[in-house]
Amino acid sequence: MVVSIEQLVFIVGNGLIFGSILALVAVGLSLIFGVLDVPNFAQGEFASVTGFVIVGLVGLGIGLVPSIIAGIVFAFVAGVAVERLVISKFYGRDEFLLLTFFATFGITIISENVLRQMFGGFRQIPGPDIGSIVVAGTSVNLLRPAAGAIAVGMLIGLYIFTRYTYMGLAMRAVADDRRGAEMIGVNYERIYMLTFGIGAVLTGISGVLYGMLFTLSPTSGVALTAFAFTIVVVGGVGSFFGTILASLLIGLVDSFTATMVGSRWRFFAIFAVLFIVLVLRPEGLRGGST
Amino acid sequence: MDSEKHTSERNALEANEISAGYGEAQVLRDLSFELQEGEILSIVGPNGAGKTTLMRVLMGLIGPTNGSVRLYGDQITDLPAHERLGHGLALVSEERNLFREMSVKENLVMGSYSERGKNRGERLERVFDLFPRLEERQDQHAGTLSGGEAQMLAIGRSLMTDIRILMLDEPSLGLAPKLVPELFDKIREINDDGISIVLVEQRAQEALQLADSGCLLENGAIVHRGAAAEMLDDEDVIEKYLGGA
Amino acid sequence: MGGFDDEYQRTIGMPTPQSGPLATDGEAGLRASDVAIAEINEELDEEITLEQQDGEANPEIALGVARDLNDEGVPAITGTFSSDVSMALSDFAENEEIPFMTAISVDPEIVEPGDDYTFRMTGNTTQKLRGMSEFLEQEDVSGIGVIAADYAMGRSAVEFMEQEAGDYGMDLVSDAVVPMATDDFTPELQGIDTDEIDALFCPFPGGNGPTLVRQMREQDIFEEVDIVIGHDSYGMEAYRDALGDNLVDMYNWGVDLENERARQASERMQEEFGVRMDALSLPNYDAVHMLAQVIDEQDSLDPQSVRDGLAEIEYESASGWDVSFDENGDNEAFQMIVSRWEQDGDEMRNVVQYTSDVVEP
Amino acid sequence: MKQVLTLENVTKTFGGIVALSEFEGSVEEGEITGLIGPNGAGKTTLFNVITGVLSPDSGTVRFRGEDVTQDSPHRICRKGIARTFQTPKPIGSLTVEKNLRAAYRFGEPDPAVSEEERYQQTLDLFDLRENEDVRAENLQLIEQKHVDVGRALMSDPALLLLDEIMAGLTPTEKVNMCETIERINSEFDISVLLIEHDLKRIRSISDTIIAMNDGSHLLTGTPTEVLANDGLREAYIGT
Amino acid sequence: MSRFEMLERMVDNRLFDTIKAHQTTIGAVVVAIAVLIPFLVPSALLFDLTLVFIYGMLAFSAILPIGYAGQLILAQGAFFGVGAYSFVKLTEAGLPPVVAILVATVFTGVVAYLLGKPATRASGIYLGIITLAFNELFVNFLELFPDFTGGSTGLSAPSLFPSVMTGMIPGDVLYYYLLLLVYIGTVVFFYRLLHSEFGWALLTIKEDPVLAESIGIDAQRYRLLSFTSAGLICGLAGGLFAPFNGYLSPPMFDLHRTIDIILAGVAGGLTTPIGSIFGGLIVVLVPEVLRFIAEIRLIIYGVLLILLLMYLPEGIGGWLREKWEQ
Ligand SMILES: Nc1ncnc2c1ncn2[C@@H]1O[C@H](COP(=O)(O)OP(=O)(O)OP(=O)(O)O)[C@@H](O)[C@H]1O
Ligand SMILES: Nc1ncnc2c1ncn2[C@@H]1O[C@H](COP(=O)(O)OP(=O)(O)OP(=O)(O)O)[C@@H](O)[C@H]1O
Ligand SMILES: [Mg+2]
Ligand SMILES: [Mg+2]
Repeated sequence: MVVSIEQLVFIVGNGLIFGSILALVAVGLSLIFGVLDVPNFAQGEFASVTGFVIVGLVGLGIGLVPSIIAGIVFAFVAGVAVERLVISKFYGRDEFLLLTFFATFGITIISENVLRQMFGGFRQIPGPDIGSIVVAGTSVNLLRPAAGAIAVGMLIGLYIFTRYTYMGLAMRAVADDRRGAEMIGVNYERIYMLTFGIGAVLTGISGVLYGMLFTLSPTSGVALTAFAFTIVVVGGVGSFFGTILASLLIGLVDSFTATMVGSRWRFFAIFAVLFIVLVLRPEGLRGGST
Repeated sequence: MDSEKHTSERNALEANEISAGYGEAQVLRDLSFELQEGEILSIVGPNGAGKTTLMRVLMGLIGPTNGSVRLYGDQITDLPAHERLGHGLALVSEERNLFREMSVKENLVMGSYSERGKNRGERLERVFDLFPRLEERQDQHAGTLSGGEAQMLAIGRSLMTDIRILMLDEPSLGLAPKLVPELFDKIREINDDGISIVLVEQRAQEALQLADSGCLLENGAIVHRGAAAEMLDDEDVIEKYLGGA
Repeated sequence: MGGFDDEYQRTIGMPTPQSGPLATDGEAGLRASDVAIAEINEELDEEITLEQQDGEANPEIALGVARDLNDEGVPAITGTFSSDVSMALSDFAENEEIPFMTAISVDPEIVEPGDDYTFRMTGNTTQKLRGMSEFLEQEDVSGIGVIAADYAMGRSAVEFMEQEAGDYGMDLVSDAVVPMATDDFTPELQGIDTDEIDALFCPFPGGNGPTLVRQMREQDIFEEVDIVIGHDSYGMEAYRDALGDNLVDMYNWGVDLENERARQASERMQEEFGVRMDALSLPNYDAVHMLAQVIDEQDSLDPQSVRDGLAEIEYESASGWDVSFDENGDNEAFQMIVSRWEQDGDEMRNVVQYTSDVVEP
Repeated sequence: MKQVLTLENVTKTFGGIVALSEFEGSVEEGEITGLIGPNGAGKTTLFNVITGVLSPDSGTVRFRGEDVTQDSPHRICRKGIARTFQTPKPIGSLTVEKNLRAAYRFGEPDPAVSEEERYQQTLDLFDLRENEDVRAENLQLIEQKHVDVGRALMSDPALLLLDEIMAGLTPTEKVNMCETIERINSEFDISVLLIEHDLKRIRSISDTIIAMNDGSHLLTGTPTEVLANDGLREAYIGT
Repeated sequence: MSRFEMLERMVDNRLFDTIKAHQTTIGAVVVAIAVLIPFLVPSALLFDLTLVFIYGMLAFSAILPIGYAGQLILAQGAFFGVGAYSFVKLTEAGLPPVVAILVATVFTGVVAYLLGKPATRASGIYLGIITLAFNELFVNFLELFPDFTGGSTGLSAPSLFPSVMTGMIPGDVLYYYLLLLVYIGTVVFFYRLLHSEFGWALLTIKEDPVLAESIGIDAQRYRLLSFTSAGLICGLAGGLFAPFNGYLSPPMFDLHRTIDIILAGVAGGLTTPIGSIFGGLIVVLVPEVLRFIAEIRLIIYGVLLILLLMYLPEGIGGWLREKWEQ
């Protein structure tokens, strides 16, 4: 298999952009899993729901920017609602991991089918036309690199937030020991809500980008969740940079396979990578370190 | 406040007819308790008497099934733990409740969360002074500390913020012999700054020597309450809890 | 084994997706069958009813529904569904000895040699591909590319072109099979050499087909390739947006929506349900018509006699081709219809361009 | 006298932290040996190395002369080293009875003593008869500690490792625990290595004391010798 | 306690007292019903009830590893599929169906063993995702090699019973009795296994692997054993399911199936082997009952799933056991 320069540029570019969008989903998932121990199977739903809300609002004649803002606010509210109405009922229970995995799976079923009822099938967010450039022979919609840049920006912001602000530290503290956090004055319920909200917003933003570049469908959420779980696990749970690294790796593997081997092999390649990494390193690429 | 003997008549913390337990099992039965402002109160009692449970109720980590808790006269029975800290009440718990995945330093920094880091540097220094070991290990994950080191960190973390009442549940547990008198000295020092202290200890004798008053908990009820010195002389107490001394 | 209840009903059973991923397609099929049955009942003394249950595009669920219907004593089963469901229902039909007709499933395996109870009123993959290739030959296409979804028709298309393109004077220049859920086709599209390709063939059922079309538009494929041809799902509403005003040389295959019967049925459906017939729903309309006709004509509701009636039927469909079944149950009178997208004022229409010779299975 | 356990040159580091540094020491057969040292000296780490939970960077662990350094924890248990943990670890979801019996069945006890016999002895020794059918998670601290030691006893070890088994007990309870340990040592003929910070207790119970500091061996001797040592007083006991 | 709760408790207690008082009678009635059912219900329902037994068996592939050993395995659907597909492939190769079931079971066990060997070194969510990936890879594999597996169109499976037999007794009745017996066998087997020290070992490992090791349990070996057993039971269920259902296709073995299987375990009670039948009943019958509300059916299903998890944490089996012990 010979890869030409043009192809290489294409593969890397596409891979990095897709990877950064995935990173937003994965970081949201990782944040929620890290702080609440919830393996949120509904994570990707925050992307599809946000996307469809925007599709719906734009369809009603509301401008793109206000729709996006409304969509993101909706994501936050949805995140908090999921935490309050569902997850909070499981705190302190045996088999928390399993129960919340299933409960969030239930949320996925609900969200998927509500979207199907409301929107039918496949929809796209009409992105702003910011032109395109020709790179290595193919024309590239400028929206693509812009989406990648937005994703990266959000991630850096989140990193600073969790490392250097008391609120961010408190999230990590609650994750480690809820009682301990309570005793030093952390309102853990608020942290839980906030974490879910922020996790949902990050993923919601990925939904906006995804909906502009690709196509939203009621099942996009599940697909993103599958990617995100893979990433979080390959990167090592709780490892911020591991997650980013894994996102880009998965993005590149995906792009390479789609271009050079065929789209049918995408999932196969990605799960094979996951498989190999975990067999070699059961704790993920950067397991153990933060 | 009187600098000589700062115990005043005012109750810093007060519990009335508290009942509490876990699920079906009742641990505390109609227990009443008061801590006078400025005093060191030592609680002793056999294993499983309910000392830790009492600390949890006072801190708000578990709710009582009955009774009420007052802090400086204010009703706080339904106040969640994190808000109690804001009112000056702190606990070093038996389980320590450290942030295992965070470094020693980050644990201490989190100790000042409620004040968002006010006087952080100064306080860090104070903790490192008391436990030089923690300074050596400030970048180590708290989860990998040895038993004694973890205990030091738990105590240190509670000293990172301004409080009025400090409750310590077996703070000497797992500490090397050399550190115990140092710890007790420190407790005395903290108390000298006007902070009221509840001290739960298995080292009953040392604890009572340090304390102003004592309290004997048995089977979920307080069976004896009095001046510490008095209790040290009490034959009954000696026989039961001070190992025949 | 017969049903639990030995009374047979004057009812056609339809396990059709009303929820799940194919709900939209399923619903269109249900409306078409409602239109058909209403039309029929206007002329009958004794009503024939439809029993429509949700089969979710999931073979297991659809089988459960089929079992229920069989227990209730329906003498025949039809519906709109994907090939895997048809496959499962065909096995069921053969085992339980109840006639089953698929309106749109194309996988050759569904109708196996020796099948007695399975009928297919449309063509199978080979029939359709042969018919389409005739059209391409007539258009003097020499280089062809295929971007296919990963399902029976998609895979057969690539296989067929690999083996038989030469027979129609064509050369297979590039091919790609992508999963149905793909929503980024740029890797496939950037690999297409538009200089060598005169026609691009995109067998892509519903789903993300519109995304493919949109991304082809963004890459200016329509301007550089003479003929872009999709399969019958391209007649659906969802494609209209994706096609936009860039309609140059866009063809799709499927049904003839312009003939008198199709028009009438379509108008009726528009009146009652606010949507038009398309290439997926019209065959279902025909299937219900055929079954009702047989049920009415036979003097018994016994599945066996319905089967015998179907085996003998000669039917002129609204979809545009004739129907008569060979001994396995395939339609030996199938003809391929290729239409072209045309702008007609504000509307977009499918205009028939070509009808192939009869293609035998 | 024979050495039941010998540690040669054992080193264990975690990243940059040296927890054990060329540690040397041994436990004599039939004795109760105390292990003391300041917090973080490496006592628990040493237990983990002996039982195979951690593998040392270098050095050798010999049990009755056999090199067991690379053996996995369950093999070491079956060879005859049983242990307790610094915080009690009962099998919470099992009853006391199952906790105890499990150890017999998964260990490699001397078949001369039947499970039933061993079980009855253990119940008596730790006064657990009333709690036989209680799920272990519902026990009080002292009872959990009893289950822990009892369980170790059920696997019929030659060497028993106890990590701060008396921490958190009242003085009276400590005295009782000491008596029990002595009975285990004499009646069951089990050597004991025990970590303890209570000097009074360790002095009275140990035949020999090993003192360590900063991961290395400091000195070994009779309780009186060791506890009088200036270096140790400075690092550990204070004035 | 609210008045409602008091009332509920009274009813509960009376009910259970009555049940206890007439234990043997009730037992006999249950057995009689189980035996007579094929002659009482329509064939579609009989099919579903037979499926209940299959899910009852499958529930053990959640009970054993998840409930007892604390291993989050999410590959049950794939194991089930390996069993089912290998049954078809083996009969195509000429093996008699009964032998094919046994070979398919063993083969699935071997697959599980080979996967478990590396995978069981991981735990928690890591193990969950590795096995989930395996599940996806399996489904992908089925779709990627249509010539061998029938691809997305699927495969037909031959019947287990020769036509001489089905000529005398209808096939669906035969399947019902066969699976009833196999299910009872499974329950008895696992009940005994889990109440032996094997079960204790798994529970100990779930709580604390270091503790388990320290009392002589070879944690790695038991983890692998539990993993492999999950594979074996799924393989057996798959081998029986293929001829019973008559048709196989990839989506039948995807994550949704896995979730359904685990749900059968959870709904029945992850630590109560006898609960498995209730798990099977819920997983099979609830969707069936909801079918009449077509469009919103799946939405309701999702809501019910969440409510079940919220209010029946120990599953039906656990709930019954609790009442029983009161
Ligand atoms: N989290 C819990 N869940 C259930 N029961 C508990 C819990 N914590 C303590 N108990 C039980 O409550 C009773 C009182 O325990 P508590 O810890 O309050 O006693 P204590 O006086 O602090 O004893 P110790 O000296 O051992 O610390 C004991 O019987 C104990 O087993
Ligand atoms: N995983 C680890 N990573 C880094 N350092 C560790 C790790 N485990 C232990 N340590 C360090 O190694 C040293 C020895 O620890 P160990 O638990 O053996 O001490 P100990 O002698 O048992 O102390 P204590 O009396 O306080 O229980 C401690 O300083 C501890 O912080
Ligand atoms: Mg306590
Ligand atoms: Mg230690």
